[in-house]
Amino acid sequence: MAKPVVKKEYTLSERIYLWEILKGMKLTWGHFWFNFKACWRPGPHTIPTCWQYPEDRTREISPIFRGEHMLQKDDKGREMCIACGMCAKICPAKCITIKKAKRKEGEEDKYAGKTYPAAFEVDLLRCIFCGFCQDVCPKEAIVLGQEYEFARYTKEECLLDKRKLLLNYRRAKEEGKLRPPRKRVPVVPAPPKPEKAEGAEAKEGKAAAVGKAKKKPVAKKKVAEKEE
Amino acid sequence: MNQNPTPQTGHDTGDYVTVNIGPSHPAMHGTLRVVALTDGESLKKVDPEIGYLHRGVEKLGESLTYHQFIPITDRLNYCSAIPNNVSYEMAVEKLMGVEVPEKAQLIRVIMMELARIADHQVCIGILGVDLGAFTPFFYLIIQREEIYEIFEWFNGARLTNTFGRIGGVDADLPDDFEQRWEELKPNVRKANDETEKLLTHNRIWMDRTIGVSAFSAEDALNWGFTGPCLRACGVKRDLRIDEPYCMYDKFKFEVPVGKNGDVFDRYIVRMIEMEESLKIIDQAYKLYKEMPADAPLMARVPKVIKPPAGEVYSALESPNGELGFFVKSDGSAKPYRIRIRPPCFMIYQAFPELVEGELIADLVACLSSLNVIAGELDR
Amino acid sequence: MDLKKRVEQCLGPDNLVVSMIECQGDLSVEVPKRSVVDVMRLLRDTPDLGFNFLSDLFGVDNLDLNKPKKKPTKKTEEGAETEEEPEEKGPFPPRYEVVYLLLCLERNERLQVKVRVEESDMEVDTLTPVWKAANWPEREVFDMFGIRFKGHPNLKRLLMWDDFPAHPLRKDYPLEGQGEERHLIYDD
Amino acid sequence: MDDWLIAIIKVVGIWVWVLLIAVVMTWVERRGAALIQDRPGPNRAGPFGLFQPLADGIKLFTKEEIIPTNAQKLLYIMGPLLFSLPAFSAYAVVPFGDKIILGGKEIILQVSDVNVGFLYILAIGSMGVYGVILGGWGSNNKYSILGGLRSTAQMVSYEVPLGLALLGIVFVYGTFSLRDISLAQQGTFLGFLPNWGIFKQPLGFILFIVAAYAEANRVPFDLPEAESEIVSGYHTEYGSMRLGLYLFGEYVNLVTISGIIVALYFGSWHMPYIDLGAYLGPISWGIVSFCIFFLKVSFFLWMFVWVRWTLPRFRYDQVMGLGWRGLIPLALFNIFITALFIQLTV
Repeated sequence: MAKPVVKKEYTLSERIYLWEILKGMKLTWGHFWFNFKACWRPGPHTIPTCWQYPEDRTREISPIFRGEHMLQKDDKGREMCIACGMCAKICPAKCITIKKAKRKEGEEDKYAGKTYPAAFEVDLLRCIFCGFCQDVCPKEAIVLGQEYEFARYTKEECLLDKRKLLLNYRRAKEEGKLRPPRKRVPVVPAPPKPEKAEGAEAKEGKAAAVGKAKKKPVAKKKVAEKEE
Repeated sequence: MNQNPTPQTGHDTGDYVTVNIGPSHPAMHGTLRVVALTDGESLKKVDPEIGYLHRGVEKLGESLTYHQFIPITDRLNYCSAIPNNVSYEMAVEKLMGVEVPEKAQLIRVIMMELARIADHQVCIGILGVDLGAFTPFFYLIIQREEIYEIFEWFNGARLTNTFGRIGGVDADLPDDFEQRWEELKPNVRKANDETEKLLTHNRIWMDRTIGVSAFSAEDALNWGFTGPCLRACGVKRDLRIDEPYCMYDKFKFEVPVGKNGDVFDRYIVRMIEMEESLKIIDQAYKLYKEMPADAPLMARVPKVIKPPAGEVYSALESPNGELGFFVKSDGSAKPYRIRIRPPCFMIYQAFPELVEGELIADLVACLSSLNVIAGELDR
Repeated sequence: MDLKKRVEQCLGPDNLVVSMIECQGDLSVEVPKRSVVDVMRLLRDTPDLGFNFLSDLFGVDNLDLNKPKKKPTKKTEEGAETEEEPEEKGPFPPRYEVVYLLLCLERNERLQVKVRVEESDMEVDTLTPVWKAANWPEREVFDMFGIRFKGHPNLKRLLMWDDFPAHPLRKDYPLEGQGEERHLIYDD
Repeated sequence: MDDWLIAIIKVVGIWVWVLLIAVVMTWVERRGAALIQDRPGPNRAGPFGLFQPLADGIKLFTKEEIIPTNAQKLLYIMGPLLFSLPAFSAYAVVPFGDKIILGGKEIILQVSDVNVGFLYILAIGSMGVYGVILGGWGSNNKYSILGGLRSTAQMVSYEVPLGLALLGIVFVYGTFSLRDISLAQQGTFLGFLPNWGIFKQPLGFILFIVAAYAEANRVPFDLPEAESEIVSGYHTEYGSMRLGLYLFGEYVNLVTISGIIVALYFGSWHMPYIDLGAYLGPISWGIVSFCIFFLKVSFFLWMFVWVRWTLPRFRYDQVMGLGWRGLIPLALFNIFITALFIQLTV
């Protein structure tokens, strides 16, 4: 097939190779010289753009980094998880397994809720670190921490059981790397009074299908009001 | 995939040699395969094979709930996960008829444009590497890291962002976003400038790219090209302007258009698009700052998303082109059918036509300039 | 003029419209299978439609939709929905459908064109003479659903390997496979 | 001291020295590339990663030698040898210093002062292509063959402009011997310029350096091993020390070419404007001239690295076009101008 090739006109400086080549070499020399000077600085983090990873851990990790999981305890040292199973349900990779147990008498200082997980397993080999579990958790019990070194020797070690999850929490607490409390995302406010019946209906578990038709214009209006 | 690809005429015995390029070949990025019938260096017949990264994403979507599919979309175009997420979310929102709050839309715009810059940086960097110029790759990739840093501080992940939720976004911009952005902007510009200095006017680069795998506008439309590859052919088509979504109609930006549709034009179009993206983010952030701090970020959506039965198609301008999601619902909590319209699927099928008759070196250049990402190609 | 009316005007006289559905602003037209190429030509060349860009082409398996739903207990109160559905389900028995997404670049209008395919006659005319872009999507539909395209220049599997026994996007193909042989067998 | 003993010492000495430079070059290349690209590069083995070549050498030596099943064994084994031997022997006629007087005996710092040095270099240099093509052919790999073919075409083509560019120098200095040319570059030219080849043959110098880059298969002419196109070109199938021989041979070639450039165009061991030889004793001048020579050589070695990490790669047909349509006419023009100039001035 005929291919339309419009020849671009080369300027003189482009036509003789050397001029642009020399300009490029000047640029690379600039980088070389800058980094060459930086090389002589002591310490592992010499070149500003590169972290020498195992030695140089000065790069700041975001406090909300989605790293290794942990199970949080509340300020009284009680486990917060109530084994509701929301995280296991929402997990797209199905990597969480929970066994629910009822809190017995005299265990109030150990578990915060009336139920607690007898077993809580997170399969790191399956996890895709989407963070849905911590989003959905009603008690902010399971969170993803800042730990990002996942190399293990055996497959068994990749299975985080409850003990390891709590250990992760303890370590994070000692290192001061706890995740900050979750910020609630502001949601478009509920429809005003006259529409209450509709809202209540929707709350009763009605499918979004019906709610949407009426909710949508309201939501829009609400946003518009906010703007004003 | 076929296991015995193209035992074509003159199979190694006559004048022609069949060269199997990929899937483990430096220029094929481990996931593509091209069986080429060559006459010396020139390509007589080219047969691209895909499917090496086929993970059954569409099938997987049918077994997950609407929310659970968001992380899966990260893995489509892994160079820029955010437009994938947003495109999918937009499709479901359209199906449900949900209106996303404006502030959430602005955050989406900011993040998507950042992802666009990152994607173009990778594309141009790889194009340079495949044409033998290693250095610009590093200058660009360093800035991409900084962009990833912003992503990390936004919602905790660098590459597979799982950005946003159906009905809005899951987090507000971090407090230090402005500072990071002001730091990033000149650096991105500088990296682009340096790339331009090293490549654009260098005659070796021009010889390698100008006129290579040129494509006419009619052909491009016929083959279903979208995105930078179509614009390089001279068609001014950008979903951000033609079918505005996410408040894109409020921003002023140029859509660069090439002339020949060759590798050079694709490269230049991407270069200019990065600059335009920077401008869009500036405008979007200005609008964002004007919003009240507690403006809603999520529309009211039920916890269990059950869109009404129906089917919609919604597309947006991803860095590669039109990325569309067709979602068909039967009223249950799981999508009935999700079809992903990946931009480079349509582009890559024209690959034989683009490169046949040219040299092996041009095949590599053409492939890189198309920015074929196997994740969304094979799904 | 409304897109729906224009499409009707264009295709109506020749009885080319089987049904039309609008969902959230997306118009979809179902056309008879045997005249799909003619319809596409018409849609492309009629001046006030001008759908000159094939955006996508894919298949859908309606197996589960054809099944009687277990809804009676749950969804009866959803009056509006249940009434709508039978309408859509009227012509359902054809199990597969091939969906063409068309786009008019001048007016930025989109149109879904559907073709129903019965299990007994899994062959659709290819669209490659109209749009070259139909090439790989048709191969993919063949690969994933087993729908053959008559006249396709190179109809072989695209994503799966050649001797893969099933068509994986069919609804009766389980998510974890049907116990096919592993493609790679290492003997220790 | 006997002449043969001196000759052996010189041969072994310069062989070890060139090998050492080649080894260090592998480090310089990577480290330089890294610094140009804003990253530190190899910095684990020893101070500044200086022992990295050593580690690489140990690795290459201890790796298993694999001969592909369908390879032509003889050619496959001969390939690296044929490539590295000419590379090592080409340095024989390149000087590495002025002369040194030990025990009343004048020792010239050159392995052998052949009076047809140019011809020797061109002849030996063109031998290297056999190593590449035989290695590429013997591997029984399509990429290797493509690489070998590319390399052959390229090296054969660029030998012509290389030779023609050298002719200009021969016209100017009237000799084939590299040592005589080096000696002739002392003093100044037109009163203010050093009497160097580059100032007498500027066009010739550019032609020569371009052709030399192509001969050495370096960027922007590294098509024979264009990584992104034909995997690794002619040494795709090579491993262990056979690969090592190819790589070392390449770096030795770089040293030789830099040596030739310095000897012909950059005033050899002469400093500009100052005649150090007049101030220093015979022994110290020998050492100093050696140092000056290799300082200049190292600059050109660095140029190879520097250019490599700045430029993209040519395409096959463009390389051929540049060689036959660009460099050869220019080289002929250069010869014509030089001849005219000499005719007019003498």
